[in-house]
Amino acid sequence: MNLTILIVVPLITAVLILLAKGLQQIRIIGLTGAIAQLGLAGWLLKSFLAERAAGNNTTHLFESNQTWFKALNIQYHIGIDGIALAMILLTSIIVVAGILVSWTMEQLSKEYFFLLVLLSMGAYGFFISLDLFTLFFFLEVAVIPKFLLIGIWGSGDKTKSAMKLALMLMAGSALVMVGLFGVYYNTHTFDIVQITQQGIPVGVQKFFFPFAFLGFGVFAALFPFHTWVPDGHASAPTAASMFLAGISMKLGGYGCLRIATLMPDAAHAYSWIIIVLATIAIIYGAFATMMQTDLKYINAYSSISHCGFVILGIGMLNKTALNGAVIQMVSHGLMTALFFAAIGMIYSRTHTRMVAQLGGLLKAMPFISTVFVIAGLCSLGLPGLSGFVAEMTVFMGSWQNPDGAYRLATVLSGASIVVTAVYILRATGRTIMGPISNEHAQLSDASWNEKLAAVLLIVGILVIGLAPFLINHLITPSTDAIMLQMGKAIAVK
Amino acid sequence: MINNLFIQLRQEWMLIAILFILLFIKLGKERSNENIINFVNLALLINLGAGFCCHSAGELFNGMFTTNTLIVFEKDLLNLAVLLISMQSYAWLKNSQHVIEFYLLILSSLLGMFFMISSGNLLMFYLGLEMSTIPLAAAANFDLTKRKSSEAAMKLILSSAFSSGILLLGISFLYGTTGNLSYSILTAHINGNPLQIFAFILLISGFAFKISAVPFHLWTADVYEGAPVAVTSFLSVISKAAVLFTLVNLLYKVFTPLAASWYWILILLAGVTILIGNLFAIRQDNFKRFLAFSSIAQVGFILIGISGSSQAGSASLIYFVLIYIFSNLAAFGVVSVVSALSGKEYISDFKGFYKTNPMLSWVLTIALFSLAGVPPTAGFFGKLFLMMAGAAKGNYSIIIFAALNMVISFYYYLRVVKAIFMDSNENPIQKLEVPTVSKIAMYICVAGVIITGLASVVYDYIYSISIGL
Amino acid sequence: MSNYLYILWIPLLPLATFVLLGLFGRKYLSGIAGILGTASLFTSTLLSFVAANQYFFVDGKVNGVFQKIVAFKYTWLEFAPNVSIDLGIIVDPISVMMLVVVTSVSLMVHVFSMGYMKGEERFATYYAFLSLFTFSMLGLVLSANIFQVYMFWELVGVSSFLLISYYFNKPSAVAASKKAFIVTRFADLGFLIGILILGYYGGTLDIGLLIERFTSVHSTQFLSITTASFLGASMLTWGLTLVFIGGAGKSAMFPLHIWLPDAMEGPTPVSALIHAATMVVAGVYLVARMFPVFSMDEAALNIVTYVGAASALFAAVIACTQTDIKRVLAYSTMSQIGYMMFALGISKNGGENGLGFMASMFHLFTHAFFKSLLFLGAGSVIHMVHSNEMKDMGGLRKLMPITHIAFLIACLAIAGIPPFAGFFSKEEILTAAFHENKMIYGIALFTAALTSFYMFRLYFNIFWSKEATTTAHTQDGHNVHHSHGEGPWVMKLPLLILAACAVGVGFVPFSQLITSDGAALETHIDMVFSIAPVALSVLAILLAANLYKKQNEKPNKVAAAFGSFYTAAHKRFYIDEIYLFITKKIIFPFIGQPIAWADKNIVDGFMILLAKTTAKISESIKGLQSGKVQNYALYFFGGVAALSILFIYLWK
Amino acid sequence: MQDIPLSQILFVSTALFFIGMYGLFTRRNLITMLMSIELMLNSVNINFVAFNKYLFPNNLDGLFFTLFIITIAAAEAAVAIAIIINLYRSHKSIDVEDATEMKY
Amino acid sequence: MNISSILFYAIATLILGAGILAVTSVKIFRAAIWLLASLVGIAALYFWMQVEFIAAIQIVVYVGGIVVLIIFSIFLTQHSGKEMESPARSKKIFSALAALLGTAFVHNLIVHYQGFAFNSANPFNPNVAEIGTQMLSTTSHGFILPFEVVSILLLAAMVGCIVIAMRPTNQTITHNESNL
Repeated sequence: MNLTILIVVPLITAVLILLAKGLQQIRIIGLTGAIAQLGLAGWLLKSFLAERAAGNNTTHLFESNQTWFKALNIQYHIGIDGIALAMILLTSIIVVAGILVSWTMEQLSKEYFFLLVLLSMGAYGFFISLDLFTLFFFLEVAVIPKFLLIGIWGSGDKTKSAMKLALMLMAGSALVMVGLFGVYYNTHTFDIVQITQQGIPVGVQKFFFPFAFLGFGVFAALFPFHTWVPDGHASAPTAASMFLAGISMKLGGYGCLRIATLMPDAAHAYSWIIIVLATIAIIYGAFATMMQTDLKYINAYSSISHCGFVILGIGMLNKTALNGAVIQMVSHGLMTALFFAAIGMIYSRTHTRMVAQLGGLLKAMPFISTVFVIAGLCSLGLPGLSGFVAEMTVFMGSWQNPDGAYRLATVLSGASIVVTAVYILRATGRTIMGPISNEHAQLSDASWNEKLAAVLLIVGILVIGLAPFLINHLITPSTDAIMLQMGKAIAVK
Repeated sequence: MINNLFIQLRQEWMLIAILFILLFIKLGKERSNENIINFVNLALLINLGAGFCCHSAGELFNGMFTTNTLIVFEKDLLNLAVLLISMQSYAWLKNSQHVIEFYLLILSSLLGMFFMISSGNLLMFYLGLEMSTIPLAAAANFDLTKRKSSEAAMKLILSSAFSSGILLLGISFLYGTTGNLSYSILTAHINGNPLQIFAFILLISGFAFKISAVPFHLWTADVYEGAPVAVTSFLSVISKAAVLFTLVNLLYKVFTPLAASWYWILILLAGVTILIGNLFAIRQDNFKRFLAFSSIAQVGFILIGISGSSQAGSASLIYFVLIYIFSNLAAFGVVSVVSALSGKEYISDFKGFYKTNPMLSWVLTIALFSLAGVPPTAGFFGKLFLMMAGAAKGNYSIIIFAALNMVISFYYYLRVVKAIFMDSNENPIQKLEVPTVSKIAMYICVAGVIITGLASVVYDYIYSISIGL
Repeated sequence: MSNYLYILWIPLLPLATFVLLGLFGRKYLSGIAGILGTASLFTSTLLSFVAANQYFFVDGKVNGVFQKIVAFKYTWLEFAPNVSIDLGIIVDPISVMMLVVVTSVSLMVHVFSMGYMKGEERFATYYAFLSLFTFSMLGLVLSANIFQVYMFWELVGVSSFLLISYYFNKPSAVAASKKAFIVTRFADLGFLIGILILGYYGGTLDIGLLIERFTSVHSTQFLSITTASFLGASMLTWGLTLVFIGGAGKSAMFPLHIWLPDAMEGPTPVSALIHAATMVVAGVYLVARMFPVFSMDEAALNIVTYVGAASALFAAVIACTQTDIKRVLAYSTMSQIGYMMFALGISKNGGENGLGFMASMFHLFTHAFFKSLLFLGAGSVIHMVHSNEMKDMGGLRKLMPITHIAFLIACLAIAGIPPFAGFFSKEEILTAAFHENKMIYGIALFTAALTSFYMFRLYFNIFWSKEATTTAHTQDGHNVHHSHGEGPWVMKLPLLILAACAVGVGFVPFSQLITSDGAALETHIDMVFSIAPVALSVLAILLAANLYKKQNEKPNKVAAAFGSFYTAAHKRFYIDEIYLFITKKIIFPFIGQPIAWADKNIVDGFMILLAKTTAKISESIKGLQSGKVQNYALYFFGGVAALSILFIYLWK
Repeated sequence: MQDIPLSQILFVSTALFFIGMYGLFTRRNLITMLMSIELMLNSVNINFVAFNKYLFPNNLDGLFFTLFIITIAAAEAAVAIAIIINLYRSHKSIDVEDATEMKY
Repeated sequence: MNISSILFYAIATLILGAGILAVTSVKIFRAAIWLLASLVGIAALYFWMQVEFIAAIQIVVYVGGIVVLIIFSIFLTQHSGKEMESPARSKKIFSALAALLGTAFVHNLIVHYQGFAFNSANPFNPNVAEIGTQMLSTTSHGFILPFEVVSILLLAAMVGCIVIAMRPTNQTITHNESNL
């Protein structure tokens, strides 16, 4: 099958939305498109596994490679490995959920759904690209919709947050651009596959790795470039927050992963820096979260902490840790999306996100509260939910590294699970439990679309949490290939 | 010979014909402005076709006039741009009592550019340059009643006269040191001795003045602000483009012996230009002024591209100019419509613009995104390819510098978008009745902005016809 | 090797119940939730008895030694080749014993709750959580993989959290649940790192393999882990200690015990199940499970011993001063678990020296019954009095005879009076202690005395003391005793059954069945030896009777005599205050807030500063664009001059 | 006349050029600024003619260049003066300092 | 030191002196007259260089055209004899320095350039006839194209002037045409 369809479907959806009349049509079109995409992703998974079962062990499946800009040797080269596929599945789930939760978006609904779909298109394109140029292209495609979504439909100091987010992400992509140029002029191609085959001179790697990695790091909320995360998430409308945390922060993680595999020597040389930054992000994010009083800020800061695990896993540069990083990306995507969905539902009813002003919601809205608790438990790593699998894999992976400093980093990151427990339980205890205020007592519980969205995400979380071997089977061959290739690259030097 | 005279000079002939027809119309009885405008637009369209009609290369008047596919293409770009401008300023032209004169000036200036682009000789180059400048200075004054307009015209004519003085000094020294004026022979005599370098620097300064590179840019903002929108867009897009084409031609063909020095000159100019342009653009509230500084910053990026001095370098330049025509003219189109119909020219007036004029808002937004270089608009590709061409030299410090400056530029472009979509305004610009012609022009621009980037054939074609060092 | 796969159903049935009730309980099954839960659990109980029977008396023993049988194994998550989390079922003496304990106690609690929780709004949810807990606990005891232990460990913690905070709109309950979870989580961190260490050096997470590799002195794994050292202690010590910290957290060992008393905020049957019989002994079980490895490392064992002993004594002292009956029970639990711990600590692996191990398990077994009985008894008391405070009770023996009898039996059992169950297990422990370590023996003896004292203080305060009719009024004033009787039969029945157990289980030939190495162990109760402890207990009981049988001023006098020590004990030696101080006064203000502040002002501030600086610069250079065309010409000239000088003179 | 070296003529032209530039910088009256510019252009003319005569007599490039410069200078002057007069109409002054509405 | 060199120095002094006065004198009308003088001096220099044709053009266009134009515009915009406000001293000094240094710099470049040291042997005496033929020839060094182009340029300039300075500046245009 040709993967381009993954971009085409959202594109068509977007166009149809532009042509549609009235909220009803628009949202139905949007939902249909999203579901179609979800179906596609599922089918993709099926055929992917079929291929693998048939013994097709090439790193990337469903490759197709057209020349785009012949003069500059820029290819439109697409293909997926297990990791990309996992990301695509994640994206498609979150898109459906996001469209469901914004079902009743009245204000400028056409533009709203259009931008959502556009953003998702960028993500899909990003994940299927095997060419750094297209990768970069789609990376930036996904930025501007965020700016508009936050700036137009956001809450609070929305324009400022939107501007900060857009500028920081653009700065990130500018850094990425520099890195990509470096790669291009030392390999004369943007094609990831070719580059991995021919390798990059060590000196070049050492010079350009920081640019590319930090550039993507900005997207992945790498300390200290994370400051767009809290404001951005807090100001964004619910669906946008879900997309932001669930999808676009994953762009960063995925990019970091790819860069690390493209420049293995540099990755090894700088891994200690990466790990230091990641560890800081984990601890720092956790403690910062502990001090927040706004639910969205709590979740945003916890995202910083959780994405730290992704970077940590990548920085450890061994197979298990990489697995962990990938699983953590997926898990965190689902979990945060779920969390934001719950917060959005609460906010839309109580019109406040302040922990102090809430309480005892379990009485008034049991479903939403349950969703909230599940998201919380997932985030503090309860076995049976995806968070546990991801974090444990990262820990196991990073412990493989006998170096004392790395051990210390692991232990410190491990300590964050306690802090996580603290802030999650504080939030839950004060919003879901405790006495309920009278004006909140009469509020209604989730509507069908919200329920559907939540259930969708929860199913995802449970599947990973209860049957991690599935996702493990999916991504392990890819991580194996990556480690093998990196090993080769190191050996060559 | 005669045959060539017609084939190779076809675009120029067309323009001259239009000029004279306009003159006769002027001398004849009154015609309604609409007819005149439509006639000119039609004629320009024909001329555009004429550009594409048949392939021609060669030189006339032993080298005073040279042409080839690339040059024809460049002329076509300029022609297209003029067409778009005249379509967009429909609303403004309809009510001015000097339509014919305006067209006479604009078109003769365009003619001058044509001769400048295909000049094979410093004399022709100088003539073309002056011919493209002097009428514009007059045209800049066309809002006869506006104080700003005459001030702008004054500033333009004086500084351009000064710059042409400098330029001439340079040319004279070149002549003195080489004894020749025609490019083909010039190159052989260029041996970077101090006087020649000095002459070259004078020459480059003249160019830098026309493309408004820092520190020769100071006239730009004032003139842009004061002049009528049509003239402003003409200045910002067309005259810049023409001079850039000529510059590349000179640098790559004639001054090859000095490549080492002009690379660094370009890099220096580029760095300063980007920085200063951005820093000033941040603070502007007048839309034309804002676009002026943004275009200055753009020129910086263009210079980086040129400095690559490879085939990719010139290709990316032409490609970017094409994109720049579309995006900048889309922006100016909206501005000109708004200022013609509501007289508002300030960014702060555009607050809440989306509520009243969604179509114009989207056009403006897409244009700004393209200027900022955001995918999927073509500006992304244009800017990226310029930077790539520059990076080919392996001098990454300037690339990093430019990349960081891109962030600043994002800030001020997004600022406008913010004003349009997000800021509230108690009395926004009322709903505007955009003339169909202008609408068509804007749609063309938007289509160009979208297609030019994604459809790689455009770039590949340009690359195939463009020249390297 | 016969098939034990049906054991899989023992945990799965409660799980099914949980899912069923969790999804549809609120709406549809509210009525029959109790029946449903109880029924499914009854089945599991039967199965576990079947299993026990089959294992102990049919085919568990192969030439005199009970085998470790891995009945089921599924690779759940593979980290690296042969390093993986396997969901498995191990069948060996202690796991089977725990199966029996957990299922039967849980069954009792299920039954009891049908009466106790009657009319609760979230009745179904309650049973769902109860089933979830049972499932997790069973999964824990059946684990063959140390990471599986950790998983169910966490699950147990969460279900305990959910059950404690069952009365979710009661702030104290919420606080208690949070405290319980966070403290245990903190301990679990140790456990996790311990697992990482052991797993890394052992090259596997499978308990059987780990034991095999770490107990053979010449295996590469053993050498590597013992040679590698950190801060002077070998990695083996570190690993085991950290694992033990995990256990200590769950088993409320000093100083990680603070959550246990507060956990009494939960419904009393829950306390009976979780905080008396099952979850709190998980720590002991964990150490027992890893015991062969522990026995390879003296240092770790010593830590176990002294922590256990300290906790036992410490808790007993506090228990004497508490007035909330559930808190008294909680501290007594802690003290008993301390017993089990140091019993393990002083034990050796295998043979005669394995007495401690066996004794500890035995005590775990007996304690489960009489302690849950105590809690259920307290439950029915509270159910009648609607209060936890001793001062609201007294003279209840007439009003609730069955509870009275059951409670008395339990007290005797825990006091170690023959022939009640507690006597036997305690005797074994004391014997072991006596042989291994005299000092521990002393502590144990004293603790035993204290135990009998506070238990009977409790007993007399509830059932004797002041006369019921006069003091039957609770805060709300109306006479509650006659509001309803002793409760429905579903509440009485468990009491009776458990009372029977409290008498009977002492006679189980434990040493034949459950020992450190699976081989039977010859033990005999030495009458002479047991004189001392029994006598002490009796004296303590008499003292308690003297003080509390009739309402009088003596207790206060005694308290006054102890003075500040009494106050300290009453205030639980201020451990909670210390914790509060550390969290509220150190971590929040000195770590949390600074970081939050820094993020707002330094990290983010830097970004904002960049923007501001840019704006400032652009403001400051606006003079360049002066509007005077002459200056423009000047700058032009300047540019030319600069370029010329640069490129003609400097740029050679 | 051969004993006057080229460099001296060039000196005259150069000096004249910078005199004109000085005028441009200092004069505030637009017309006088224009005059200064004329001086600059003339100096360039001198250059061309001198080069043509002294160095490259074989053809007349420099001479023709001068011719065209003169013509264009005339045109430029005409337009400039027209603009100045228009400015005078609107500003009632031809002082360059008065025409600084647009700045920053 | 022969007559021609004396003549040259005289002309040079005239040009430069008149030029300096033209850019410094405080009375605008005098400034115009000094400009005229300087331009005449330049014409004289052309005569001295025996390029009479250029000299003639110089006289006709500049003296006859531009200066007159300028003087007219002065009449239009200024009342003669009124002194012009002088610029700030600092600016004066700076500009003077700039001009001096510039002169020194360029002259230094010129004198160090060997190419100017020796003059070409061939004589240089173009007569009007060949100038005319070359002007209109299309062969090598023929200037027909620039000639045509410049005519269009003048046309455009004329149009511009008409529009901008409508009624009062008709004479501008007539002068323009006289240049052709």
